[in-house]
Amino acid sequence: MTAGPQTVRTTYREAVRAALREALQRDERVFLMGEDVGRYGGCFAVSKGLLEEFGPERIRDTPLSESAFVGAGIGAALGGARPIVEIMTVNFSLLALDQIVNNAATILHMSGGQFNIPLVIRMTTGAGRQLAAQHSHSLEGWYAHIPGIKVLAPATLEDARGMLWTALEDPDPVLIFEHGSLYNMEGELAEDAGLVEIDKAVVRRVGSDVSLITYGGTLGKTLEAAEELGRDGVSAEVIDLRTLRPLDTAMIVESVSRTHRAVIIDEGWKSGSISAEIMARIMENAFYELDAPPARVCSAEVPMPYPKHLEDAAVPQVAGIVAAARKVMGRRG
Amino acid sequence: MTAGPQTVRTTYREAVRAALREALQRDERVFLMGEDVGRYGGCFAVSKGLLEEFGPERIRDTPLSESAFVGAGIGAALGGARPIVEIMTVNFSLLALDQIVNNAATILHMSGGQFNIPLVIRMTTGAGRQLAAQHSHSLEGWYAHIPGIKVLAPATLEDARGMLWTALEDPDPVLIFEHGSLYNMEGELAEDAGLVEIDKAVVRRVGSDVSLITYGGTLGKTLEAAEELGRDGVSAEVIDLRTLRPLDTAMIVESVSRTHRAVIIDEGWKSGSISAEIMARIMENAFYELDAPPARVCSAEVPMPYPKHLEDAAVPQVAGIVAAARKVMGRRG
Amino acid sequence: MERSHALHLLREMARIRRFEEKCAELYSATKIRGFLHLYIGEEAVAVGAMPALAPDDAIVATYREHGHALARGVSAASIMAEMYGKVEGSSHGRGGSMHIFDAATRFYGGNAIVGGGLPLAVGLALADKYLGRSRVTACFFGEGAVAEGEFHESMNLAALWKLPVLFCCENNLYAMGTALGRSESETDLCLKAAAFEVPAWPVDGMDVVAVEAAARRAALAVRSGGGPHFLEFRTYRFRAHSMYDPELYRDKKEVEEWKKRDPIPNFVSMLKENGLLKDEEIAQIEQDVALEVKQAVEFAEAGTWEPVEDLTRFVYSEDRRS
Amino acid sequence: MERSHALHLLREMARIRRFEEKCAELYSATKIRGFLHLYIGEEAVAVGAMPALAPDDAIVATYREHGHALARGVSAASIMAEMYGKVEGSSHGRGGSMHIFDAATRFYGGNAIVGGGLPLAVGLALADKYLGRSRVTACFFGEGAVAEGEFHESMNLAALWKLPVLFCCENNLYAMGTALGRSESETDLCLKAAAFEVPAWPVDGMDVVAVEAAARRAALAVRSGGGPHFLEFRTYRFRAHSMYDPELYRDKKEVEEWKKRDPIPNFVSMLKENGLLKDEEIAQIEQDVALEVKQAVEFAEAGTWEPVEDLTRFVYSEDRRS
Ligand SMILES: Cc1ncc(C[n+]2csc(CCOP(=O)(O)OP(=O)(O)O)c2C)c(N)n1
Ligand SMILES: Cc1ncc(C[n+]2csc(CCOP(=O)(O)OP(=O)(O)O)c2C)c(N)n1
Ligand SMILES: [Mg+2]
Ligand SMILES: [Mg+2]
Repeated sequence: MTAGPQTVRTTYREAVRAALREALQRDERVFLMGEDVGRYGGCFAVSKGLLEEFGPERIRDTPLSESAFVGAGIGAALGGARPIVEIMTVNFSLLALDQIVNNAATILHMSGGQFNIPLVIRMTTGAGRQLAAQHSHSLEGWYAHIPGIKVLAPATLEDARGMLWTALEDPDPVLIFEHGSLYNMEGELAEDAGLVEIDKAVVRRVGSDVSLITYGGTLGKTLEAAEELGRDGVSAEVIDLRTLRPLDTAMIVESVSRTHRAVIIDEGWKSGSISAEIMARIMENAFYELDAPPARVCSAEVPMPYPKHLEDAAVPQVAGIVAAARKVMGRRG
Repeated sequence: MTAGPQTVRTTYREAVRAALREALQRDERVFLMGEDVGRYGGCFAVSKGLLEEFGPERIRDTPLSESAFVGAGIGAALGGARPIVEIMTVNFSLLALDQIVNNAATILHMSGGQFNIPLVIRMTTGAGRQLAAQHSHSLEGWYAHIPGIKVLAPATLEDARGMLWTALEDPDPVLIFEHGSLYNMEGELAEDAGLVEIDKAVVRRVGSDVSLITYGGTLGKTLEAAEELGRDGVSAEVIDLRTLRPLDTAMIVESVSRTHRAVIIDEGWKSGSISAEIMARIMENAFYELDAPPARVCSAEVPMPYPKHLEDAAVPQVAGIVAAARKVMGRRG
Repeated sequence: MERSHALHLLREMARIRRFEEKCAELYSATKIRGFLHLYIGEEAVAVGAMPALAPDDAIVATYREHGHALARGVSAASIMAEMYGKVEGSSHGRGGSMHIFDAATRFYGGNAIVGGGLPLAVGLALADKYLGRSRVTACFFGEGAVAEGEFHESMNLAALWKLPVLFCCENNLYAMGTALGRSESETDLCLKAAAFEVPAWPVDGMDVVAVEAAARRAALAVRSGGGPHFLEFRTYRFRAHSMYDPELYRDKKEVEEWKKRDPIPNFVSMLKENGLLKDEEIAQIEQDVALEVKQAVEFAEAGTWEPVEDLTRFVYSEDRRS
Repeated sequence: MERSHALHLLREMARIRRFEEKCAELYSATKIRGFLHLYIGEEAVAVGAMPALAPDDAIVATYREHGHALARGVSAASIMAEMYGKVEGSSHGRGGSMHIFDAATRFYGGNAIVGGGLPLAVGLALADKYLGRSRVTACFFGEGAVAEGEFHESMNLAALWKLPVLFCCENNLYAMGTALGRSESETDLCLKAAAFEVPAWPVDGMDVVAVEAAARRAALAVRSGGGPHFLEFRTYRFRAHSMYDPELYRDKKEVEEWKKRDPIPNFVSMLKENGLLKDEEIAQIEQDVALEVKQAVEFAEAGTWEPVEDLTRFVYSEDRRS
């Protein structure tokens, strides 16, 4: 083993926090705003300690008023600040959707390029903690429909650490979706980890028989599935999309053109999910490369049920991914 | 010509109004509620005259508060009424999205089947009148992502007349999207026109070479394109989806299995549009029937520009549909 | 106050207290999962308000709704089974702690979106008025919801149309970790109601008798066509916001101060001082409640897991006629 | 009042009036398309308010914003070109009548979502306060917006954080066809502000002098750290809501009554009575304004259509550094 950079053991939560801290240190214009980001320490403890370090002007608790404080983030960005707005979870972002779609995503265009909006909005997404129908949405793929915003889904410690700064450097609104089940994920992160590219997908595992395309909360499961397939003699490539808007079509097409088969794994409800868009792009750009129709492993089309066995059944799991890949390979069970 | 039923000359607007009138006459529990549906006569004059006929309890002007009056519609449906809520345009529905997604679409499930919500929400959708970036969305395909609601898109006089009643008979929330450019469409409608099915797509033009799949505001353009293709020796079938959730996958697959080629026409922004879902369903269910990769004709991924020439360029047009179909047929220009 | 009614109030508060203490235990034992928000400390509000409502009135609540459900008459067993995620639960196990629903008692949930229930309540009342029924819809929500636009839109709609809604604001001073003074520029919540010409008054939410008196007065006004009314119940939650909350945002001392105003022992003292309550009665109540809670747990434990094949039920109605 | 300033106010009102009369004509001639909302009748509000603002203050308006843009100093030519959809327009032709933007004068639109601009104004003010700049953000909106949740959320946020926002409510009594009394249970709009402890007062919006006095007083208070202020300008639109509106909802008589309070002739009379205005000056103003409008139309006519190849510009910034 060659001597790589020094690493530290950390969690996804700590990586996001480190990114926030760095951003706050690096640029006076940056502040964090959202419900309970301060005194409470963040509903998922992400911003714990930041209030003490940076004070209430920069770690700003908001009242329960998603539309106004997201809109205020847009206005503050217009006014020269660099706000990071935290929406506790994607579920509550629906209350701010008008501001996101009709202002954040649109003002640059409506103003003929005069007013850009360097705003970062972070939110938690996804199921897996038995929070039932109103607290378990995976809407990041849905958001990716909107021109004018970018949609990021960090799935690794490195991206949790690095995407925020890149997003802050972007002149336009960037939404970052952190899957709630990732916060406790532990691993090694380079001590000097920093800024990462946000406009490229990444191959997380090289393979030659089938491309497993995923992002965010399902990356871990997909890698597990790939291992299992490997033991079975199927060489699965795993692509982490990282950014859902814009999609890195080139990498998808390149991978599928090599493997000739694809499975898309996505925690969104199947109909109208980002996985459908990926299917369409494959169809449009790599149809003649395909040896079999690609498949999708998505969430069941049901508001999330509370009981664990039903929640588990509703969202993509390793076994389902393996089964789908096998089927695409033309294998039984 | 055999003697069909008597017909009357009417417009799409009048057909919707007739449907509203009939619903109000037929069922005391039905009332219409929305901004300016009464005194003003409806922002697109759809409900003109109904206030005089049915009075202010049943034709109920609301304040500008989309979230509350949509939510009140949900509550009123829970309480045994049969409200028809009008949201002026889909653009403003974003303010009510939390109520639609987290309550209307979800309460039946969260209550374990105890409380269904027989609510109809109507709204205008689409571009074409130079209303620019905040008044020209086509989000019906986006809404179709949400389990628990149904999404209808009447494209003909018959459906404008008939879908409302069927929707009112449905025990669950139904969203009806009326494309703004259709209101003035004139044509013949059977005098006894009434209730129509809402769970089936319809073949509007039979063809054998390529399936043109569309709905709502682009049906007319697609039929024109089919005529043009016909003059050119290409026999195009035109499918009107009519209902975007649930999608009539069977009819799509059946048609594509016959024609072996497909073009999907949809006024939504391309990425993550309902056209992507249709691509995916074709891929999943009719891959081996395809002679060429299906194509999509969607809106350009830009907030709607105001000038006519740019708006025209942004949304699907006959020429673009014809060109896409020719390409799918393997023909040049 | 009649003695029997006083005993009823005490019993109801005790039911909620003991039931939720058990819930906390079961959460630690991982029998209950997801979010669990306890009502402990606030029992006087739900218990005092419910007697003002008739059987065909409606209730809309929040994710902190066990107390309301119990006081309304949803059985402890079905609530517990719901928190276990069992088919026998009040929502077929689909909803869990935050989504207790019950058609029999017109209990419309259980809503995990802050402010999300307010428009529903307006609509339920609208249906009543529209259909000519003399019913009241009581809507419970925290003071945190007052900052949400939906609160204002709902107040306005209810007032404009003179709808029979009883707005019951449970001001426990915190929205998660955010103190009222850090979320509202004007902390007198009754002034919010005044901006819509909605009659409003503050009530000591730690005093079940005061709550009941206020709720009866307001419900009567609502029922007799007086339009919506707004009650601010000043109360306090003794426990953390949810089971995840490290409570960094408030002083232990503040909590201790409020515990001195615990609605249950204070009501007990008051009754005793007035000779309305005997020690045996307290013992009896505790014994009954303990049994009820025990049986609720047994019922939940013995409950059934829904088959996975039924996963996509309840997305659309099974009976296709409305 | 200084004579020169009085003349300035008159001239500004006349500019708006004549400009918009021309717009109506051009709409009928199909030169202007989409929605067109005229400000005619309400000119005293924008014209009276603008002198209270400094060059580096910010303005947020609605779809009825030609008057504000003109009074703020956006050129008539660039507004007209915008309505023609030409590249020379204030928003490169992309926005049209409802989306006038201008960086040079810190004019942040033109927003076609009722209430949609309010949170933006709060944010602009937040940036100013956060970055230690002593600037004011003036936010114009109709009384219809007061029913939207965003109004209340924005007022609260601004007041809670003591942000320098001047809320300018243009109460023209109608939101499209909905009279204030049919959209608000409490029609005294200043009471809405009171619910957030925001100082508020009503102003005769047909009197440019009264508007200016109130705006100056409020802007000064805002600028000197007094937090947000709310002004209710009582005004009236003489024309239809938009060019599509058949005006079924109000009496011709009511309109005629209000026209007697037309801010322009009334201001002229007042000035004349006080010997501050000569007939030649009026004539001169009319002549200047006519020329300006004519040149604006010529500019727009001579403008360029954006090439279709540029369709997807302005979705993301062209310069990728923020
Ligand atoms: C719209 C929305 N935003 C945020 C949350 C997260 N959240 C859940 S409870 C809560 C605090 C609510 O406080 P309050 O309304 O006072 O009720 P309490 O919990 O004190 O009973 C928050 C912020 C939510 N559920 N919904
Ligand atoms: C959120 C939203 N809902 C509905 C509309 C449609 N609409 C446009 S203007 C208007 C009336 C607004 O009235 P008001 O705020 O009083 O402003 P005014 O037009 O009188 O200047 C309505 C309902 C809209 N643009 N935005
Ligand atoms: Mg609270
Ligand atoms: Mg108005």
